[in-house]
Amino acid sequence: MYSDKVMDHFENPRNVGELADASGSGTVGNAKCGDIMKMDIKVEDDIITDVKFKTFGCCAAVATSSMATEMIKGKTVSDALALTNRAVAEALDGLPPVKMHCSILAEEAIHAALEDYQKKHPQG
Amino acid sequence: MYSDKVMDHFENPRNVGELADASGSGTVGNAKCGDIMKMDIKVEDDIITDVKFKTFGCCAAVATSSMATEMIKGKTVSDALALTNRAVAEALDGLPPVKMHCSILAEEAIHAALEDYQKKHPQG
Amino acid sequence: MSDKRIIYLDNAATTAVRKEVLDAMLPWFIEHYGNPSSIHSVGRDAKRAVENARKQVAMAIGAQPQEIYFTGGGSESDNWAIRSAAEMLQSKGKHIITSSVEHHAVLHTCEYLEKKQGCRVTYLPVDEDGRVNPDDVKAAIAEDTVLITIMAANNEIGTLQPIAEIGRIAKEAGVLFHTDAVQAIGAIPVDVNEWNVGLLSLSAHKFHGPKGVGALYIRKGVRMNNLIYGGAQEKNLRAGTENLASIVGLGKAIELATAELPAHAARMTMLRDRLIRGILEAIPDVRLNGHATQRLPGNVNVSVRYIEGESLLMRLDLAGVEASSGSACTSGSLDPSHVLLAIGLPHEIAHGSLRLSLGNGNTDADVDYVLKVLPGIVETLRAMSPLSASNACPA
Amino acid sequence: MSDKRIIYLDNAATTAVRKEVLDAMLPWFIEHYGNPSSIHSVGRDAKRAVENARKQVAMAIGAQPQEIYFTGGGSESDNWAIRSAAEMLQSKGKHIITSSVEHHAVLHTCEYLEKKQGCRVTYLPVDEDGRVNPDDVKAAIAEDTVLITIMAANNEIGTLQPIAEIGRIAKEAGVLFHTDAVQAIGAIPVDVNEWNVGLLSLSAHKFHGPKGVGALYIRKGVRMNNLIYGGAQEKNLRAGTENLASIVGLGKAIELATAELPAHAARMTMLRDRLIRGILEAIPDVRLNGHATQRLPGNVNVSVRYIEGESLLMRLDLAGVEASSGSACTSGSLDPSHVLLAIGLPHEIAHGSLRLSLGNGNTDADVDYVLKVLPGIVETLRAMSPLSASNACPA
Ligand SMILES: Cc1ncc(COP(=O)(O)O)c(C=O)c1O
Ligand SMILES: Cc1ncc(COP(=O)(O)O)c(C=O)c1O
Repeated sequence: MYSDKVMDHFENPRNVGELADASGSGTVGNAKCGDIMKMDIKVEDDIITDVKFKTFGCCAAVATSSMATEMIKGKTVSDALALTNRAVAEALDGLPPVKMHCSILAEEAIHAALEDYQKKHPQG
Repeated sequence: MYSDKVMDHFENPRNVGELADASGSGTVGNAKCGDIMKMDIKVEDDIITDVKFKTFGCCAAVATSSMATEMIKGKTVSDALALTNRAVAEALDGLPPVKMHCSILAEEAIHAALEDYQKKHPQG
Repeated sequence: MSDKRIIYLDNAATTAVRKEVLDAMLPWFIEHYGNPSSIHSVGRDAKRAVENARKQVAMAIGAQPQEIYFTGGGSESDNWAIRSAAEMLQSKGKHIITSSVEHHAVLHTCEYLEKKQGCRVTYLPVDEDGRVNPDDVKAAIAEDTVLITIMAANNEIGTLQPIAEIGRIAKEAGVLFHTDAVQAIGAIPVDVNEWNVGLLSLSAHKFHGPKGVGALYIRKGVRMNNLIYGGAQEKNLRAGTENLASIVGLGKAIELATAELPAHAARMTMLRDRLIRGILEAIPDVRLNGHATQRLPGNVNVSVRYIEGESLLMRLDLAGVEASSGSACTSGSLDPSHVLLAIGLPHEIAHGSLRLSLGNGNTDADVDYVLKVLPGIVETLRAMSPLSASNACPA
Repeated sequence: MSDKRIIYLDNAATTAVRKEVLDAMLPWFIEHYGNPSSIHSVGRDAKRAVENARKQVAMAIGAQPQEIYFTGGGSESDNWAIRSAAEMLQSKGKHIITSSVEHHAVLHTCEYLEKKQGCRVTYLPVDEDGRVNPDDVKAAIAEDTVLITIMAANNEIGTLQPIAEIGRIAKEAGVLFHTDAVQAIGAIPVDVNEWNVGLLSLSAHKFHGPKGVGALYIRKGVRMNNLIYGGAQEKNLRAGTENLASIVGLGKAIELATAELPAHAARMTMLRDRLIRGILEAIPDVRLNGHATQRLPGNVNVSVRYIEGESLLMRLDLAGVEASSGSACTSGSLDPSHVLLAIGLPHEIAHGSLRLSLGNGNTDADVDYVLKVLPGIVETLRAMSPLSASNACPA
């Protein structure tokens, strides 16, 4: 059902945790639907230098969170904003159709964190 | 499905054939329903001294014909008339419910032959 | 039971499971036994096995795997196809076209829809060989026709229907077409696209697979509702924990049957024709039922005048030959087969019919044996029959 | 696949076939394979095997053999029972009483009848332990009530229903009573007369029999129509060539399960209670779902706050423990189990539930192993969860 990549990111999720000194932070989803993702990002000179996540959700939710953090680390804010859920799913060698909503959640979490950053740093 | 007695009478039917000098003869059933029985009886001094049958029909029809001929041979006409389909079925250690109609046919065939005899020998 | 020789010639009723098929099934009872809907590894193993079988079935009939839905057998597939079509399309109409020689799984479902759901059903007649005339199908299509259901091959007399022609007519008219291919799989080439069918029923135990498992092919785009509601199995369309081992067996059996079809059919046809010729030559007053050439490779069906089917069967059984008759008298009905009546046989002749259906296990020696014992049995039974050429039917 | 230890704790989903059961089935694939409806000796052999299994099933539930009808599994039995009752009794009324914690095979059939056949369905609530109140059943009975269908034991949370009491109420009111006993067989004593049921569903694969075969008990006198029309099998009420080997397996499995019930249930209860106690002691913020004592001997169902069920399952799976969750997210629905919601759990807690269901194969060592690995897994998942005691539900 899940690709090896999904299972790898589920078993060994990258960048789990929180950032005490986050530049931006976003939480999306809700427990009612069974998925919550929280992303903390640290931005320095328009570059995402660190990112951490916490996820309440299924395998796919955990794996997409993990993959998404890897994909935006070191990227500019605008590059990170351009990351699509499809790209995350593809980087994981695909997701079962019923799990595609998890990748959308990851995209939304990144956007929420970046928007929070932009709100707090309007000049950025 | 069939008792050993039924199978024995089916495999080795008693009294198959016709009587050239029958005192009475009866045919019942019809090919449409899949069962025809013909009984020939020879009556001497009110005793059934010989009986033969021919049957077009299933195992149960053959076996009940055969058993019925055995049961009336040597009997008086009135004893033979008293033979019921139930008695024939019992003598065969029973018949499947859907096959009880075959035993009724045997009773009817005997009655038809005896009635034919009585018609031909009104003084008998 | 004695160890006398048994010659099984009732392969149209059911077949022995092949060794390769049972071998394929065995790991899925004790060693692997997961519920294919479970997401843990034991469940995923099972799921893979089910999906592999789905591919095998699809491949065999020229379909896509996602068009194959597993069921509990041919009867369920037939019931499901017909009831779903009637229910889903009722806003379009309530007219169904079928034939008078269908299996009871089709006929009795149609009768149910007629009696209880207000459907109108046309039962097309067949010719003396048991064939439906495609022109009759065309002529029967009305404004409100929602389904045509005609079997690919008849289970009693073996006659093949002109399915591709009927499929073309259905397609032109835009009417959903279902075929009961239960007897066709493994016997003749089956291709859902050449036949233009929307729905197709099959059942594993007719081609040396296990009993109690079948499939319904549902062409992409055909809207269905459930016959069995419940869990989300089979894309929500057929509830019930997947019949894992049996589904694996179905997959293997259809793969083998399809791979071996040309050689198998040729061998069956040869045995069949020897049997038919031998019987017709050795026994007077016998007729072949069904089409001489447009018939299942393994089907022999003859009517033996003046004797009754069950007696014939039981005598053959005592001689070690397992066959079947056209007389449904064990079911409590006194009527002979509706198929034999539909091809125009009078009752008394229909009652005396015999079906010998060949399968993988049969050989030339079996044919020889039948040809050796059958004439004597017929003679014995005729000697005790009140019917004869001079006194055929005292009805 | 690695040869790591696998601990199967998903016996409520399906069970491994027992060796004795498979051994009983094996002769009926290749050696004996007749169609039980055929009248020749090969068919009669098969028929005897089917009738023997019918006796075994009858014996196990206190019924008469002629009241047992074989089906393709629990879902088919449920669908058949409910649809037949609704159709046969529609002149009397169109009201059905059921509960909100039934299996989908019951619930979705009721929904179908509501939406498509104009039935009125009362879905009775349950208390926090998942029990139906018999008084509610009584109060719900109306003039036009034709069927009460309440399960004997819940498949998710294991709660046993007061079936005998409900049966008495149904009997007094003269309303037909069906129970889905799929989870009950082999786990608790089942007696159709003590329970006063008119119809009862069961499925072999839940008690170490094969998948794809079940039965419906139909009390003498209950009038039925078919779900599957066709041949005359099962006294004309369920068409389809009998699933010979599987029916034999069902018979053997239910015979064994019933004979061993007291000892088996005692052992399961002991393992279950150790597991429950161990989990509640070792892990904070965990609750037991279902009734503490009126529950299936093999059922453990807990909600683990702040983490989600599938992740928990998959981590357990990686550790070799095969379990199940109350989250139906693989089916594409985002809703957690209707049963957990019915007992009043909020969504976010329902999402984090875990079912461990014990079977024949489980031992004390399995319980020890789960108690060893589960706390660490929960800790890991909680460490990556944005939820916590202080931040429970940012809905
Ligand atoms: C309570 C209950 N009813 C019905 C079913 C359906 O049984 P089956 O999967 O055999 O169709 C199940 C199990 O899946 C069940 O647990
Ligand atoms: C033509 C045809 N259709 C349907 C069926 C029913 O299949 P099953 O017995 O698998 O339900 C059969 C055989 O019994 C058949 O020969």
